[in-house]
Amino acid sequence: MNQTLPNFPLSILYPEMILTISACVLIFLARAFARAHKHTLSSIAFFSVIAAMGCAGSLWNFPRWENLIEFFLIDRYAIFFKLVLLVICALTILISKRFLSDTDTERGEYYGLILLATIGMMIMVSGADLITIYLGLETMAIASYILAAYFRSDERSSEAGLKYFLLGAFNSGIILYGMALLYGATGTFNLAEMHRIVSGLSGPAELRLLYFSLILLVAGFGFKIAAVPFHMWAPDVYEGAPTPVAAFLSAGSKTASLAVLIRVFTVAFGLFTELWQLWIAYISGLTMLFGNIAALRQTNVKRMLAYSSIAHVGYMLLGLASGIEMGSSAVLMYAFVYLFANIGLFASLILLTRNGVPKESTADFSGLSRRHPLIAFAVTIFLLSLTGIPPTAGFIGKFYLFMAAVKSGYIKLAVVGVLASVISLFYYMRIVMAMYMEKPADTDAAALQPSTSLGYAFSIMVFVILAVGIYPGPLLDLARESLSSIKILS
Amino acid sequence: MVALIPLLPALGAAVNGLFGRRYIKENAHWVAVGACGLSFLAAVFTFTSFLREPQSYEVRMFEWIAVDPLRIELAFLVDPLSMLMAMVVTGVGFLIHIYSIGYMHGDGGYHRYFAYLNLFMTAMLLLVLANNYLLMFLGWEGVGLCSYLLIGFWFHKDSAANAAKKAFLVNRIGDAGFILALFLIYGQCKSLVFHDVMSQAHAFSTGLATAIGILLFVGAMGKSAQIPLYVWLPDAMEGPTSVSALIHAATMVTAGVYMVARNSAIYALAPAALNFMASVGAITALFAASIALVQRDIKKVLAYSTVSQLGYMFLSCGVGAYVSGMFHLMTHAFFKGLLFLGSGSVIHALGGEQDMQHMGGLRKHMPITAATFTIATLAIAGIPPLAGFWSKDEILAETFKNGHKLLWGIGALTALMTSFYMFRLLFLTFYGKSRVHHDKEHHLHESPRTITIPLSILAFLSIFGGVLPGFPPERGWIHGFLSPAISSVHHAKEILHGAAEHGAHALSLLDLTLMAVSIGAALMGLAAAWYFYLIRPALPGQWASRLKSIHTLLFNKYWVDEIYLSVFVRPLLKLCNRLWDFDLQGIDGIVNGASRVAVKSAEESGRFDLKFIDGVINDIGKLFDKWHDILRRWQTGFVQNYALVMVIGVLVLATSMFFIPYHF
Amino acid sequence: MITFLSFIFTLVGLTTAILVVTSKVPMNAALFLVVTLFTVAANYVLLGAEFLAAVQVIVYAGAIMVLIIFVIQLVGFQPSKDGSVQKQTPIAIVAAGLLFVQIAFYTVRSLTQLNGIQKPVQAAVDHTASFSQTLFTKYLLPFETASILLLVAIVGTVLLAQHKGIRE
Amino acid sequence: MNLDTITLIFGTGLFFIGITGVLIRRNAIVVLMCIELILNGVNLTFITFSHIHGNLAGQVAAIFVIVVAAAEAAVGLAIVIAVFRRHPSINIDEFNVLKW
Amino acid sequence: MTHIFGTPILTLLCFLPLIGTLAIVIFTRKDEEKKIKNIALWFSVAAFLISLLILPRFRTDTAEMQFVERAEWIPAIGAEYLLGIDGISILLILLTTLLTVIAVLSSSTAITDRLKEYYGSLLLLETGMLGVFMALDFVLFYVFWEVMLVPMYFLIGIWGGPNRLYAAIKFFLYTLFGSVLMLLGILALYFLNADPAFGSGEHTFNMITLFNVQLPFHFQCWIFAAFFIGFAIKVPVFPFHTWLPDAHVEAPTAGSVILAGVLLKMGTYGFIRVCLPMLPQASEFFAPFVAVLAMIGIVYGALVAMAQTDIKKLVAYSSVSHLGFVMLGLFAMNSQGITGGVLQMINHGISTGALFLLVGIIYERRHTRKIQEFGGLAHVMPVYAALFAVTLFSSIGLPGLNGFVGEFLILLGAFQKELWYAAVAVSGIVLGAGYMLWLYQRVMFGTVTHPENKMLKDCSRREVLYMAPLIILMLWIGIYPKPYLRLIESSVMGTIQSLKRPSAGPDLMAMASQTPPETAALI
Repeated sequence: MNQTLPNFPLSILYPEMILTISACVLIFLARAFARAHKHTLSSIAFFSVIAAMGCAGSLWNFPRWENLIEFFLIDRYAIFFKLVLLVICALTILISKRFLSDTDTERGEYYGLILLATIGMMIMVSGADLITIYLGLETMAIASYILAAYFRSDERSSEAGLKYFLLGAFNSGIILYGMALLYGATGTFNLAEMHRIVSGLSGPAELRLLYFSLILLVAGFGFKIAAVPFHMWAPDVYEGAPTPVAAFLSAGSKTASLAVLIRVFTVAFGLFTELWQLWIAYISGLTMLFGNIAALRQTNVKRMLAYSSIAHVGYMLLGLASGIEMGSSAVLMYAFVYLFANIGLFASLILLTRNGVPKESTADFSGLSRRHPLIAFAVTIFLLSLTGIPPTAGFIGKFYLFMAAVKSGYIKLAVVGVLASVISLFYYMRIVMAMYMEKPADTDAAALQPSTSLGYAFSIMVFVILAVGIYPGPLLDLARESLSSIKILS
Repeated sequence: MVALIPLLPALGAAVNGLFGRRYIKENAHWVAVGACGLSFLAAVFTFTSFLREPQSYEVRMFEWIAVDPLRIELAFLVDPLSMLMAMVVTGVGFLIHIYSIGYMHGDGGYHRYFAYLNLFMTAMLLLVLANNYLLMFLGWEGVGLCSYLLIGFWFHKDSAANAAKKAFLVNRIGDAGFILALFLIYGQCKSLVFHDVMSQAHAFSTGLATAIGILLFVGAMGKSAQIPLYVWLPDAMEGPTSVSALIHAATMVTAGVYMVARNSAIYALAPAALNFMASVGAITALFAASIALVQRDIKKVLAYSTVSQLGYMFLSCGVGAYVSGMFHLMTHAFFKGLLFLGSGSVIHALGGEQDMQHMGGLRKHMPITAATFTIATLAIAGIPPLAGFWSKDEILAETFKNGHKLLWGIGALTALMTSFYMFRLLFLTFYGKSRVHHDKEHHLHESPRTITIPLSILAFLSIFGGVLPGFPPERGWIHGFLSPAISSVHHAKEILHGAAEHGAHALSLLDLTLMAVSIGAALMGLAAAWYFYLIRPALPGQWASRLKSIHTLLFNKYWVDEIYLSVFVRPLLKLCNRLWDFDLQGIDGIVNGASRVAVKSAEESGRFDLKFIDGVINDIGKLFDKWHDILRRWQTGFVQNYALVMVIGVLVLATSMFFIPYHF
Repeated sequence: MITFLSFIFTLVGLTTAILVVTSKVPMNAALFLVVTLFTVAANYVLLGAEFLAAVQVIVYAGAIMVLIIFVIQLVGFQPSKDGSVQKQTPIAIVAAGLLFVQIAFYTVRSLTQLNGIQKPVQAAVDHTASFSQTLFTKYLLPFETASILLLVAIVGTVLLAQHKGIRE
Repeated sequence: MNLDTITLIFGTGLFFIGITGVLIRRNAIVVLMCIELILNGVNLTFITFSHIHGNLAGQVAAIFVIVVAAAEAAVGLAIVIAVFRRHPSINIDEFNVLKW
Repeated sequence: MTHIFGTPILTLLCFLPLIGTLAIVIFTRKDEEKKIKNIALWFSVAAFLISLLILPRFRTDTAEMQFVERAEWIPAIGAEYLLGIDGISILLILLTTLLTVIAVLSSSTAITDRLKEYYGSLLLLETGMLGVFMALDFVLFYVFWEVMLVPMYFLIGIWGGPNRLYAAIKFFLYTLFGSVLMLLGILALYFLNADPAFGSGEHTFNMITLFNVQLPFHFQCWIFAAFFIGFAIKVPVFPFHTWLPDAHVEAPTAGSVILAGVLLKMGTYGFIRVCLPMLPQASEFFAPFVAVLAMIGIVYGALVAMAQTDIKKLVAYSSVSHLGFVMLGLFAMNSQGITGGVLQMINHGISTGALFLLVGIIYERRHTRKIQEFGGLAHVMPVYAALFAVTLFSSIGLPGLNGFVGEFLILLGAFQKELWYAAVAVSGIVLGAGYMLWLYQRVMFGTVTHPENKMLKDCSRREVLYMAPLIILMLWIGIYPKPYLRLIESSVMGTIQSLKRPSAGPDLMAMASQTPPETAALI
């Protein structure tokens, strides 16, 4: 019974390998580069991500490799999310350059950890069996604990790190136990085999076991994407963590966890679909309402963004709850659309911090349109996209989501979602109001000049949001195609 | 040619209105008078050509509103009724235009006055010449607009502005009734052209005809100042006297009578409406005459006399004598116009003084005005040879003959009162001892020729205007001329028995006695006024003190204005304010979430939030605010609370297994 | 015989686990934890996973516990004023207990069906060899991920626990 | 009562004792230890099911769990030390600067 | 469909203002005020000229959509880029372009700071509005509907009066709430149409195919309720009107001209374009309910206007009353009523737009809108008084001016549906005359009480220039409304046809119009 080494072309692992190499270079050789030139660190990281993106792109129509199915999936679904995650990583690097140099804490390890976290996510996303998924999950998690606690001397950052660690570890315990029960019931870790075995099972006891593992996995992944009963950590951690890390967490770890959640639930728990869709529906309703109402009168923008990202997870779960083919493709598209606006807002917070003093209250935005009209315009586009006002991509995302909800009959949920997005208008528009309709506080009247990298980040994000908003055709097809590839497995 | 009649004054109004202020300024009157004169000539020409071959025809201009079944065109109808009215309107109008040159000389808004006057002529002619109800309604409201503009001409006077607004609003109430009648008519016969409506009139049910009749009469009440809606006419004296002459004597107020005459076919089917109209007319006549007895302001007396005379006209229409109503309308236009213009020249001479207490003995200073005024007073009182006698006598005769004995009595009594207050006015202003202020005494002079010429022409018309058309009572020229246009049931009856005793056209005994009674009433009024005001001037003062209560009641116009104010206007304004508060607190309140909640947590309320949050949060409602606070409080900050919530979440999911019926 | 042995180990393990949770002084908690780890390792042996038992003993008991004890010494111990237990203890115990009862009951019941599956014959070959065989062939990729994971942990620990440095 | 049921109960027991420990204890390091307990409980369940199903997948999973546990412990302790350096005591309920 | 000179005229017209916005944003700097104003003026005038170009080629004898332009947009969900106009929307488009030109002209002196953002959002607003009137695809309709919200929000929020923040967010929240419910309605229609039993069976948002969807009654009621709330907030119908006075009082002059002139018509346009043809039985069923609300709106609006002390708020409440008339006309469901309603939309746009401009003129001079601050202006500003008089009489529906034609047709239509509808509505006319004349008297007549009013200068040439087209239109529609009525008539006939279809009604596109094909060219 000597299994042979699984032979597969190395090209499928190129994206991960490139990132690992550059992460190691950054971490261990950082000392040498730091003095040479202050841009090298971030540029190494950025260009390696671009290279990884190129390789991942090339794998788009990779033929299905038979015996590789067991561990590492290279289907359209995984590639789509890998690209999304790499985009997130690139944007995070761009915006953190300014932030780190501003608070003069720029070190190689930071970029290394960001890359390692991205690797973890990519493995997690394309994992075919529970072990790989779990290990990818843990890599991402541990890297984020460290990043959250990055500012050792700042009390809020270390408290955030501690909180995130304790709850994260606790949650990984829960996920593991879920997986253990699942393994107990089916005897294998591979999702495809699991599907086959589960549909074969009949005994009430096994189903009961599966039922409990389903509960525990819902809880575990619920924690990761900060859905309502398990969301408590998100506001504190996002407020405490350094801003680019908060951006990375709110976009990266959420998207990756969501991708895994969809894959595991649609493939492994195919039999229980109506059951977990019902739960997801309730959770999404609660999340949407909680996220929006809690954010109503927040003065600290980071905390408000935390609540708003919770709300957006609610919208995505709405899509997931309303059916597999249309609903989930809506979720894919919404995930892509949501990340740009979210990271954009965090980037605008970074722009406001000057000489290390973090400015996070809505009052700091007052009069921004006079000081810097372009940035004010960009922030308005982000806010409009988050609210879901037409010219922006956010609208297309929400429209497609509500379409899926109405199609699958979740009318009441759609109405809740629609009302929630009206409530969200209020606190998003408060920032726009502060920017355009308030006189600038005279203290920081000097016009701020964003660093070049931040400028690039802003322009990319605005361009994508408007382009997708006006002509969403190609993105919709991309989402549909990538979702259909999951079908082949189950 | 017919189209020219309304078109010319319209052009005059446009020219004066647009270029008046900068270019024409002083000689605006050439444009206005010229336009009105030409229009008069056009009217005369069409009248004479109509007399030659009396065949009524329509002239179509263009299609105004056309929505599938409804087709309304701008078209004019030429028939005896409209021709008579056109002649009266353009004739009297032209005279008043000339009069205005002298009267309004030197006034700031000279061009504006003439522009409005021409606009009024256009609107009145549209009303008169219209061939369908909607065009008539256009003229109807246009005339209301011009009366608003002209009454409020001296708008710096608050009283004038209020009077103008009152006039327009009361007219609007009348017009509301009119337009509802329009809808009823359209609902029934799918067209608003007179010709079609009259031809289908026989098909109306009596109930429908009565409803239309009463609603049309409501419109007429608003326009011709009958009992409930007459309050605006006395206040309309705020405008220039020439305006009062033209609008509130000769033309606008008579529009109601013309409209009733035009709809005689409908009214024929609604005897109830006719009786209602007759009684309202009679009561208004008596009511107004009684008030006029004690008024001191010369123009107020004339205003109430107009209301009273209009009451006469509606009384005659009410009893079916449309022709005599129209005849009285014509004669009334002449002598009432003359009276107003005469009083205008008196006021002009006395530098704006209108109170009769400060007049008297003006005969010496203003011989022509005095003479013409005396002729007009004789005419209105109903002294035989003059115009007033023929038309009023005919009305009283017709009322008696058609069996309305009580109304005839009221009419006779009113005739007595009319002659009394008219001669009172005459003697107080022109005869007797002069009570004019000494400083005004010395520059009392006769008015310029532009004023006296129209006065004398009108005086001539007052004398011969009654005799020529109406000599043999009920069978005069005017009856022959108008009868084809008035198709009424009574009329048909007349032709029947008229043909029988066609030969003996001598006056029957009954006619003679009725004539004697009306002449007697007029002379008695004259004698009483002579005795009261010339022989024993102190007597009126004693009677007034003895009959204190009646005098004050009459003098304060039965407090009608005050009643209206307290019953309608004030409560309406109070309602408005309460509705507005309801709007602010009520609906907004519900949406805002009850009262304006102060922001609870102090450290949250930065400058920005308090001002802003306080307002907008109320919009989303206090509900979300309350929920927000609860949910926010859940984030206690303790890690282990979060972990506990997670475990409880899992527990809830696990126990939900028992509730959800799943096939385990 | 084996079941009796595992029964004893389970008893000992559970009691020491409870003691870990309830002991006031962290040092005692650490020592009780070591004992629990040993009983678990013993059970591994009984279940036929000798290699794992060894790994458990060496890595867990050896490395991790030593690290924890070292940190306890470093941090020292100040008993907080209102006892070592949170206010929410009763609710926590009830919730965890309920969940435990449910899951334990159903997992044990499901065991009866599972046993029905006929087990592949247990080859007498050395367990460690076959284990390492599968680990390095079939599960190669997870192994590589684990290495990345450890890399992250090392870098992170160094970064955070450094004394001087980033921003004082 | 055969071997598997006993070990299974032992594993589940350890898991839930660990959970209660995390919820209850005030001292950060004790919480860390409880997390180790949870992971041990999971490991035991893995091994039991691997023994029942007779394939080695469970054991491989167990070894990876141990790796993860080690990594977590290291990072956890590093964070605790970083927190301790700024704040004298390591009782968790004294850390609630970030709230509402 | 025919294109003029081969170019897609509607797309050009719709996106020309957008190009103007971009030109302003890119090619001008903040301080080149003259240049910004010129660009804005030229682009709006160009848009107006193009919209005039459409008129002569517009065939008035058919109810079908004309100048239809189709292009692929989101094939995945069946949304396509579909533009087209018919009798109802052509007049509204002309009104939009005209009012925007006037708004640009009128705000050259009123607005002094941040010119770029101002003219940019004004032109963007125009694109939004034109888009809504032209869109024949529901997704496109909804996109333009919301695109229009953002610039209006900025117009009120940045250049508004003291309490602008509250008014701006209130406006945005109300309208968004309405439009979001409308979205659910659209989706419901989309999926019900996809089911072959009711509609054409294909997944499409194309309004024309959706015209023929026959839904069972209870579906229709639910969808009607969703659309009703969405459009009623916009109209605004009685209970949802509280945002209008705040938005008007706080908006800058040009903002409230466009808000009153065009934005309010979105609601009524929605009713006649969506509710009547697609949900006939539900509209029939809810007609009395809506008519009662409209009548309450008429009387309530007039009464509350009577109690106002701020001119702009008075005009705002008068708009509530006027639009109550339009709603009454639309739900009278006969040719006179609906034609009157559509024409009254245009009239209201003209007269209320003119009123706001006039209020703007005196606000620019005295910076206050309180009525008691004025008095006797007729002496000081005679031309202004004359313009105010004409506008005022047009708005209270004096025959001979535009207000009357619309109101008469509406009342006639309402009367035929239910006798007492017209009776209550007529009281609205009387009350309307009441508060307007009272306003005119308190502002214009009487002696000049306040010293500041003494040396107010009369309307400048520019002000008369941008008031003139409105006054001319008032007279033209009042005296010779035939060309306008002919434009509207055939489309209204089409709507009534689709209203009557009980079950399998004829397909609107292929229907040969019964009305005699008058080939006579326009005037």
